[in-house]
Amino acid sequence: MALTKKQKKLLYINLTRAMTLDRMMMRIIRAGRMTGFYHEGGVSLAPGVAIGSFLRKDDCLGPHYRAHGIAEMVSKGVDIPSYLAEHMGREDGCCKGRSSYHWSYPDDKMYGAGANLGMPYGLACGYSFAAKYKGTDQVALTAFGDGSFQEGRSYEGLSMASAWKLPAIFWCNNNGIAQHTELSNVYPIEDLSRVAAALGMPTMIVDGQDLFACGEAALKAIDHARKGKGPFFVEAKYLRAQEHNVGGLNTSGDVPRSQELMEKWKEERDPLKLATLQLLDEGILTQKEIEKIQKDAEDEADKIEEAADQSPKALPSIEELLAAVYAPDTVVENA
Amino acid sequence: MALTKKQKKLLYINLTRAMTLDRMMMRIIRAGRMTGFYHEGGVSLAPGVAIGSFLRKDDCLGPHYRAHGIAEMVSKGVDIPSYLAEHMGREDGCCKGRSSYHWSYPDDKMYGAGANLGMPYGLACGYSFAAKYKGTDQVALTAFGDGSFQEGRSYEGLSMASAWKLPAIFWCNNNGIAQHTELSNVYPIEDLSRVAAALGMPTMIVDGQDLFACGEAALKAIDHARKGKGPFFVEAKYLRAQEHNVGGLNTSGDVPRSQELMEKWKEERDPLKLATLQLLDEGILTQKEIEKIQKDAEDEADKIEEAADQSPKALPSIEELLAAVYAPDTVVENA
Amino acid sequence: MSEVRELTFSEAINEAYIEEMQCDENVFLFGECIRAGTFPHTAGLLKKFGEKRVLDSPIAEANMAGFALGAAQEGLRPVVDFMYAGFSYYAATEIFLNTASYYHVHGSQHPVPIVYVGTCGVGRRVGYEHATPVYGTAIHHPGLKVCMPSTPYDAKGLMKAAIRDNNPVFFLWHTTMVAQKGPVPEEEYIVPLGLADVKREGTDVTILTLGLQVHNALAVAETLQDEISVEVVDARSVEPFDLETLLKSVEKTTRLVIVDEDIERAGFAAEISALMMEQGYDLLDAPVKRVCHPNFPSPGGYMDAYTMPTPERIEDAVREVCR
Amino acid sequence: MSEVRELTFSEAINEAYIEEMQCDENVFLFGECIRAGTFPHTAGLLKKFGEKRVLDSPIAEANMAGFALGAAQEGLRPVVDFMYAGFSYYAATEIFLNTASYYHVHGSQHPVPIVYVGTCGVGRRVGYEHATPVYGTAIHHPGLKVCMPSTPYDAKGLMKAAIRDNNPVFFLWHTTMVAQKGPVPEEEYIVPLGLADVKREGTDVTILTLGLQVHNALAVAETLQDEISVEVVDARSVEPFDLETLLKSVEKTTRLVIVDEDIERAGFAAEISALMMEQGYDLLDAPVKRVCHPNFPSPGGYMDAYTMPTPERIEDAVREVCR
Ligand SMILES: Cc1ncc(C[n+]2csc(CCOP(=O)(O)OP(=O)(O)O)c2C)c(N)n1
Ligand SMILES: Cc1ncc(C[n+]2csc(CCOP(=O)(O)OP(=O)(O)O)c2C)c(N)n1
Ligand SMILES: [Mg+2]
Ligand SMILES: [Mg+2]
Repeated sequence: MALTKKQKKLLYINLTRAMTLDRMMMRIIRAGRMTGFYHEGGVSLAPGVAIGSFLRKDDCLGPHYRAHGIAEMVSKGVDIPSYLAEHMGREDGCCKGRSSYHWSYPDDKMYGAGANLGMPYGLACGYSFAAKYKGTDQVALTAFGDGSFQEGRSYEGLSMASAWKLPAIFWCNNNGIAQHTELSNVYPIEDLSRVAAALGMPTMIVDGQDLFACGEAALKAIDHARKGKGPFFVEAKYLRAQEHNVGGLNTSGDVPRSQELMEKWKEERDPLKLATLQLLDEGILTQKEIEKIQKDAEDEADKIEEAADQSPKALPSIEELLAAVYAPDTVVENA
Repeated sequence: MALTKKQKKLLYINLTRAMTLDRMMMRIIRAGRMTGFYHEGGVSLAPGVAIGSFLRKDDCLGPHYRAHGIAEMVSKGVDIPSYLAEHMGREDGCCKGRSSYHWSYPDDKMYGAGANLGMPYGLACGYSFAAKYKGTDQVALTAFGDGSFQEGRSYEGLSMASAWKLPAIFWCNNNGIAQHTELSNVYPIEDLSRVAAALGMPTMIVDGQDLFACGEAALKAIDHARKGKGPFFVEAKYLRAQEHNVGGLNTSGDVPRSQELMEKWKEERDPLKLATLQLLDEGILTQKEIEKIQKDAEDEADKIEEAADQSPKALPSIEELLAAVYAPDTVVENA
Repeated sequence: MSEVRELTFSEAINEAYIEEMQCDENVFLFGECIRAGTFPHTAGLLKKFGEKRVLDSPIAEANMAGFALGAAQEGLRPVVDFMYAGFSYYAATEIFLNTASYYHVHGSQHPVPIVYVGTCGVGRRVGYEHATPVYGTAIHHPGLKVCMPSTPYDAKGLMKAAIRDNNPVFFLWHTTMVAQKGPVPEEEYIVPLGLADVKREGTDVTILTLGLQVHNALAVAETLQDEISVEVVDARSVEPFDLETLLKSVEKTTRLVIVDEDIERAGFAAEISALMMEQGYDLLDAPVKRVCHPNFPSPGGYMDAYTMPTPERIEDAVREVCR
Repeated sequence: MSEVRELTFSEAINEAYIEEMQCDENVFLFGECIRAGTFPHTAGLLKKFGEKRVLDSPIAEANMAGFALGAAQEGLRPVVDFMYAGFSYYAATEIFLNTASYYHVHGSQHPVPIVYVGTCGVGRRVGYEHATPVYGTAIHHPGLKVCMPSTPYDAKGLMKAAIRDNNPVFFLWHTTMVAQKGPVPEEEYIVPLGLADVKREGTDVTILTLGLQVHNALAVAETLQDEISVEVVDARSVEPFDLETLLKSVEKTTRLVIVDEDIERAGFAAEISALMMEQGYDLLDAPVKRVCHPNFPSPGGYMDAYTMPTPERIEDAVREVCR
């Protein structure tokens, strides 16, 4: 599905915002002002932007953990100050600062992050089943990496979604590495989408550094699922051009990919650089407009940081925490 | 790989024995003389016989749970009286009568049964890895059903075996049903071997009611793995022509497959009947020889029953059981 | 007044399903072989509610639990049947960590109503995988509610409460009691989670127990009636646990035996004993005693007759604390 | 005599690996990202022992544990590293049920030597998935041994014992202590599983604890030294548990506080409290008190500073039992 100019512009703005916010997150964690950890997005954010930009607000979305969903969220229109505040352990965090990095936005149909790789598949089946059960045309999208895909839960979720023709989109961000383990060391094939295809699902491979290719893939997958044709699998080949995470304990310095290679990737395969060239070339944006977009994004980030920073640290008492374990019998949803 | 006459005869004798012993097991559980449950083999035993007959004694083998491994065991030459005694909760059982149906024969490289579907895959990886680690040419074979294959553990095990080119054979007994759930209700494809193929494994589909076809497949798979070419996947399409199990609690009578259909299968697709016709036709066995084989098998079953029956009930005290939880520091293996 | 009718556990649960499914469209059943029915509690429901609301799950427990969490987040109220409760261990992360924690960790804002169902218990001689009663492990993971009925009456009432509850609830029932009968009134009722039930009053010693073991405790109480007056408290709900009722009972009897079919070490009985230490020390005239599954994996076989708490072992314990 | 050198926990474990791998060819390391090393305890081992014996596992914990069981049945001695111990919950069936039970259920004939390794503990502010210390759940499943060191010395000695043990052993270490230093002698030694260690002698009250909390307990003992004489017993091994050493200590002090970083309900502390009720009732001059992670999922964030047992909470408990 070819993108309109407007769609390209939207993607471009969202990628600029996402990458700016990712840098903001990095600044904050490096300054020791985040309570948990953060997994840098870097040049890996094109898929998340594509997904977030084209889903409807009422479509369920489980982002890939990398960059903690920032690309998906900012593109879907989620409130970012409360997301940052959550990471900073503040009372105005979306989970009252009580979750570390476990943000959640039920109203935006993004029900939260968790640490366990392999969780997203069952959840996506649940979301898409619920849509079918209620008779709506909502779709559910879940994104995950090649490391996560090694968990048998991937196969279980794909099997169910395919068997029951659920409106689920499985979006695989395949960079061939999981933390410090190369995919080729522990997994037999390069294209993970082969598994989905074997399970009877339409699949597509896309360049995850190409923002507009990702956008087209997202549109196609969403359209397929929305029309009731069942699940769809997209495999985005993307790059991680930095360490696994910040705030982790990797002290060995024994990285499986060289610093030079990663620098080269940042130079040559940065999705924003590539998109900038293309949009200038196609005459969709001028250099001036681009600078404005960048400037706006930076202002946005500053405002977000400022807002989050004003919120007090979340320090609920043990008694308060003990009283908050169970939902009361009658609950006002998303109160 | 075409079978020799001798091999055909061996398979035929072993199938006769296996089906006779399966009937013995059914007699005993129906008489209330077994302590746990039993899952009838019926007309489903050709794959197990093929596997057991052609593996070496030092090849690891994890049989499919149906018929509790009887076909594999009798064909591999395991001591059956202690197997029956185990099922009957007797002291002479292979696990001292302390395991219910969890038989095990470490000396025969059959390390035991367990109830959890999905366990065999990781185990097979462990066995075949150990062979490689030690530098032997042993292979490991694990058999399982389509129900078991729905567990994500199947995908995890297949992935590892294929990535690491382990000498593992995955033998799938696909009857399209798991307990009372039709495969087509919950799973997207009919041929499970497609998943293995997607993961880069050579695969083969075989008629699980055809004893000799199963034998040929077993030879081919074992040869492949033994030669260090990596794992192999066999899918035997086989039939379950009876209830899921005896001693279970299915009181609903609400079976998904009709009694008539199952009777028809027993009539037309019994692997022993089919093999008999073929061997008579090929002149490999005479009617008289066949009767002798049948008679010997029945004598064998009677002797086994008698032997098991003479063993006292296993009634170790709680103190004895408490003292048996941990292996001592220096253990005489398989003492 | 007409006599109260008798139903089996299965029939009682079946009725709870029907009533709750009729009054809330979002309730649906999803489980391993529930259509044709490994256990009879789901008999007839496919016909009554159709394929949409009565679904056989794939044999993939981890996905079952992940699916249920997703469906609940989206507003449905899944009842997830694991056939045997022990099979849910494949979903330990999903159930004990992620679902149990979901509400609390995410700021106590979005409830996830789910019922997990599974049979368990020693007695069918098939060993630990089918016997493991799960509740000891479950209560070590805050956020789950857990209950286990001893009668068809409680089974129906607790199941209705579980389905209406806004939290994940693990509903356990005993494999050997599936077809056991007991009185169940026609009128609608609920047995709230978190309320213990004094199944027999007594003055000398309290037995706290649940599930099948309530009947062993009652049998012992009967046997001993001319010697020792035994009060039998049925916990019914393991979490939330009704400590108040227990303390009130022990205040009267000053002695406590906990009968728990689960593995002894770090289980439910250990927790109650520790709670008595902390909150009931001054009430006690003798140390609390546990009668549990001894600390080895349930082997099955003929050993089932004596590895679970037996009337004999319970009686010994009662006599010991009354010495 | 020269001074004893100081090693970090990671270095101590690394040495244990090297020594045991050198003396037994069947020992091999298999784990999540151990080659490049998420934690430094495996640094240099790939180079030293080669690809055959130091393997990065696929990210598939259930298969990791099934694989380890198979390899152990075939005579190898796998050391399986889950990175964070809580990730092992994906293999709950494999570890807590099937591997734990294997030896016993199959007639106690064929041992399965496996070491599971994982970090855990509150303090890095990342919440329950990474914090869950697993041991409370593990000991509820007989057949596993479980240990957790409080010093690099114990870490090395326990790891060597674990690798040599013929049973599955869960070796836990605390995420916040990975780089903490302590004396480790050059000479070879073992710290046997099942032996507690009195880390400080005292006469008024016993604190039983393990891992990181040993240091909090010692700090409290120091603070209170002029008021209350505190004995600190480091369990080291959670199962088998050295009840004898504990009873001997409580015989002297007559008071006991259990400090346990795991969730309070039905955990290790509950078990020890119940054992004291049953076997140490007459030794006690006050009820045993538990100081644990309160009964909610570990949220992370700034709350890490006070949801785990703190010196303040431990001190309060000590004062309370000494009142
Ligand atoms: C169940 C589980 N196992 C292991 C981990 C540790 N872990 C965190 S991120 C990660 C790598 C994930 O790689 P991938 O899914 O490919 O994402 P990428 O970072 O490459 O985008 C691992 C192994 C975890 N979080 N959960
Ligand atoms: C983990 C787990 N889940 C569920 C079950 C219950 N169960 C026992 S046998 C069975 C059906 C297995 O079907 P399949 O593997 O196809 O074997 P078949 O009987 O058809 O040969 C089921 C669901 C189990 N034993 N273990
Ligand atoms: Mg990756
Ligand atoms: Mg089947």
